[in-house]
Amino acid sequence: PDELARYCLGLADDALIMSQRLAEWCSRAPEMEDDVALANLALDLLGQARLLLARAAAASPGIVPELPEGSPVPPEDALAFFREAGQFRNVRLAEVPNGDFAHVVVRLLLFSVARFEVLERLRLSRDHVLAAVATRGVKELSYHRDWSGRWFLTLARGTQESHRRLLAALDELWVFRGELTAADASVTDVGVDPSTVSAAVDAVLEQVLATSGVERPSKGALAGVGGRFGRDGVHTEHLSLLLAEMQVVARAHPSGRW
Amino acid sequence: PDELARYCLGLADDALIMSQRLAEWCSRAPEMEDDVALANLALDLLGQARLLLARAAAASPGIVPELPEGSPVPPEDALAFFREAGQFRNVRLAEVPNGDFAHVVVRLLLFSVARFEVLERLRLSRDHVLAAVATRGVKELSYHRDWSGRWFLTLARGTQESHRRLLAALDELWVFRGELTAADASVTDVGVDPSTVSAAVDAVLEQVLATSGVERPSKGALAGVGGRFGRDGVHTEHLSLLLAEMQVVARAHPSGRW
Amino acid sequence: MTDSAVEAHFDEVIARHDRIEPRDWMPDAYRRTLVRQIAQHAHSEIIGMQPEGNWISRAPSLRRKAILLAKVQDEAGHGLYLYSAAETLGVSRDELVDNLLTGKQKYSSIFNYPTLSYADVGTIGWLVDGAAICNQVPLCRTSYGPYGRAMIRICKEESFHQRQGYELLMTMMRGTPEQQEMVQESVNRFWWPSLMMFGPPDENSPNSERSMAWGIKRNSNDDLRQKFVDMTVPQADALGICLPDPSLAWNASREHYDFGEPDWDELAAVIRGDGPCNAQRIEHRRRAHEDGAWVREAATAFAAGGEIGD
Amino acid sequence: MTDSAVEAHFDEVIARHDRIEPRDWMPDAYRRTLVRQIAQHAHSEIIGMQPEGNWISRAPSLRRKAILLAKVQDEAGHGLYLYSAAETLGVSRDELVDNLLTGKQKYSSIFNYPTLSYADVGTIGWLVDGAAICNQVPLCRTSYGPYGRAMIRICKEESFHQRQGYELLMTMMRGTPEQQEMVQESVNRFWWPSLMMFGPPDENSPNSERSMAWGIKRNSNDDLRQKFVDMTVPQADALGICLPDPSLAWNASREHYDFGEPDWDELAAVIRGDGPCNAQRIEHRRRAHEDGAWVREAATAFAAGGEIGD
Repeated sequence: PDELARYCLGLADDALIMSQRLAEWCSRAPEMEDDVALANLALDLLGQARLLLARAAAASPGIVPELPEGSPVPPEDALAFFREAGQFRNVRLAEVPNGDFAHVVVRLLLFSVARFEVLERLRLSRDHVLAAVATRGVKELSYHRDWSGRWFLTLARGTQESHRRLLAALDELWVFRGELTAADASVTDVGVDPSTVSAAVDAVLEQVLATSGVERPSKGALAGVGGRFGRDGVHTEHLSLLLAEMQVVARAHPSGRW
Repeated sequence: PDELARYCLGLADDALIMSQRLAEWCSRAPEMEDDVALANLALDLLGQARLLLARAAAASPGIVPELPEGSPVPPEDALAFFREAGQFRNVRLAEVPNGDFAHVVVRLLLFSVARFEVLERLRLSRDHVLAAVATRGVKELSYHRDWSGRWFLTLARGTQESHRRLLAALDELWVFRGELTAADASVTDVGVDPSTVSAAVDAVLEQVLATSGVERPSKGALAGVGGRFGRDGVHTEHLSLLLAEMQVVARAHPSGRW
Repeated sequence: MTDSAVEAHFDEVIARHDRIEPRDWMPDAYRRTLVRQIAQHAHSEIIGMQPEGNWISRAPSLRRKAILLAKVQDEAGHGLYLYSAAETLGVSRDELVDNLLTGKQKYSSIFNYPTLSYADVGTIGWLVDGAAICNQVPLCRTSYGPYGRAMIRICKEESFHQRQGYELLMTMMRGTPEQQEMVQESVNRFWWPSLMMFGPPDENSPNSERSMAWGIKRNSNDDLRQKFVDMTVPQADALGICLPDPSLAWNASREHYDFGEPDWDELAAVIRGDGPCNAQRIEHRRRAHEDGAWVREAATAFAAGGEIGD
Repeated sequence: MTDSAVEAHFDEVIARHDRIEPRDWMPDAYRRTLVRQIAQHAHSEIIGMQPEGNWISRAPSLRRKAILLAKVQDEAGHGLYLYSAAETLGVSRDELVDNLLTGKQKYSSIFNYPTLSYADVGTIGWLVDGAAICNQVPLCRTSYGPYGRAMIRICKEESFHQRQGYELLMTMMRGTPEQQEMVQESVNRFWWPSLMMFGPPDENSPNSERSMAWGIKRNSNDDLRQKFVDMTVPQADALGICLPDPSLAWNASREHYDFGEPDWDELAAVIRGDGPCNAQRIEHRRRAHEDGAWVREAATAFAAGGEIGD
């Protein structure tokens, strides 16, 4: 159950932190239509995070941070708002600060292509909750993939400026993508080892790049620290700042009702 | 004593929040020499804030936020890290986010000209601690005033770009300056009512503007909320975000030793 | 139809409280008044995303984060409907955005007040959306068709938002003493600005009369303000909070609540541009618009079939 | 003096471990090696401001905030002395900055690791400054005068920083269990990268031999690494933390501690540019430099007496 909980946390934290970054776009998009779309993406991932955090807590109640006696804070919130940065299991791609619109497009493309492949296979999980989350999530991720893929193509073939910005974002974010499909064989009885979707992910990305006429970046993967990465709780310097903001109200009121 | 404490908090919070914004410049200045200078300014104000917070706590121990029993956190830190935004008494000028280098120059000019005049008169306070803080502070503020005044002149007469940026910063920040010299007659027996230095402040600013060939902005003062301003605990939306970051580690460890 | 015939048709539609549609003839002043009002309303939705949006990143529970994000998203949606309604009157979205950024058209002054705690999210839902609904429900019957139909949809969603806001405050009032204080402090800040949302007193509202004659506006400012107060006082009692007006009292002879006078000078300052957040709100919008320029250009170029080499 | 005479003078100064001064003749390769080393050292001070600077805004006490801010300020100061020392060899600051931003010159790879908790501020003081001091104390006797004198001043301040870092960790270890864990976790992350600060093993260090012959470098990488380990182990014991190396043990026959092998592959990746923070560090510096361009131009124009009208 501890392994299952850890696995769920990985999937949950990816969604939660991506959702937080996407929601930062609110009221800042190029057009109102994009504002609505970005909020939709954030809401989808937030919904996935909530279900997965609840599943993690149910699988292993011991992972839920302790709160003052009688606190009405539910497990999903205890996990979201009362863990330290080093206890978050998300990939580093999800946490790096927002850049321009090309940045959000590229990040979402890399993220959603990989998550789609994982969730698609997770629909067959023996764990009914995970299977249900995956079944619903696959539809959402399919939209995220399409949305980011369409914009990737648009920016690639739009203007010279959009092409330049797209390449810059791709260059910056490409190095983070390894973590999305790094091996995690711990729960292969109910989970999906991301390394098994690596080839499928690559094929989709290859196709998007080819259609858009963008060359595949040659940069290697970002090193970890002593071989530890985001999933191991070793993050970039940005996550603790994101959490300082995200958690501030909840932490000021550990017995609060909201 | 409550009034004295509130008066000290106003002076302390101005220094503390300005110092926090100045310190954000660290490693971001145009030249290493400016980096060193900005850190000096931040350190001076931080030093003033510490003495003034301690004086406030001594004058009225009841204002110090309660911490868990046995917490080793000293009063200056309890006041800095465990108050909510609405309990901070700084002027709004101190808390608005950093902009470009012209922004830091203009903010510091408006701030230091007013604080210099207050501290100069405060040297004669019947309160020996306040008098001592003011005596030391006047020398520091005299340097801050010179530094920002010199840069104001440099940017005003440097290039068209620097001139344009200076005017934009002046235009943005001018509306905040009223709060610096708003009446506060509560502790005239030991403190200095800022409204009494209004004319002196104006004269100095007038001279800086004239020397630099910059016209005095015509914008009115920024309204409060129901007549309440920074000193009354009604701030901009930026202060609570600044505090979320500033206070995060201290609050995570209310019994911590540092 | 002849000129006088179309004019008679217009007058007749107005008289029987029916809808004018985009293709119908309408007096120029009617069109201008409508554009101004719809645009101001649309701008208010778009600028109104900011004060609440300020707390999305810090929502204290994931459920509240989802509710708040969805609400702010709805505001973007309302902005969209309303810009579309305005476009039926012959103005483009670009013009409207430009009018907002250059200050030629206004938005509701309430959004020039800062949000300073999470309770403000609830208070905005309860009081600000509440006041907006009082203003807007009559607009569902407004004489211009596209505007009226947009308002029907918007009012439905606003009511939902108002209930959510009230529910947040109610939940917080059942929480810790600090949460209760937070609610009271928030209501103290937003009460008077909410009353000012109904506009100046009737005797100082020059445009009201004509708008009412045209069926664009259906109730007077003071009537709506009174209605809002009457509706809100019992809700405040149910919450267990105190509205910050010592003059507030039931007047049995009028069968209405008496209440004090808002600080019209502060409102004038805020309308003049010196409110706590006017500059910040417009700067935020301008930056979003400028930062998005290259994306809009790219989308246009791509749609036009443009293709660039490496 | 004739060519051979100046060369003999140089050799003689080196031989008696005395200082070469800017006006003295020196071999081109000596000059180039020095420029490279001093520049790398200067860049390290400037880039080194970032990982610690990351925590200034969040320092958990005002006393620690002052200490940390002053320390990072000192690093800017060290950068200044060292750029000045390099300038005596005929390179300009602009060139040096450009070499940093374009990656032509390196900085210490340790700064490509992230700082993830406030304990890292202490650990960097203790281990990273500690390792730097081991590297730098011998450089106070380096053969090039301006470099040696800069190092004397820098080493004095670095020792002070190191004691402050150790004192922070010691204070935290006397604090709550969470603080103790934070220290241990931090040391776990920084131990191996600190050992890598001494460079590759001697057998793989191609430039070392010549630098030692010229008196630019005074000790071998492995000697310094051993010295650092021997110095640090008792300090770790005094702190009550565990160094994350199961091979670490006193070797009575060598009268030194034995220790394990760092992960040289990870170091190679970090040096290659794929470290966790390489791109971030350079991007931060590039942005500061670009954002400051208009200020430097204004200062230059103003100093030149330029004056513009409105």
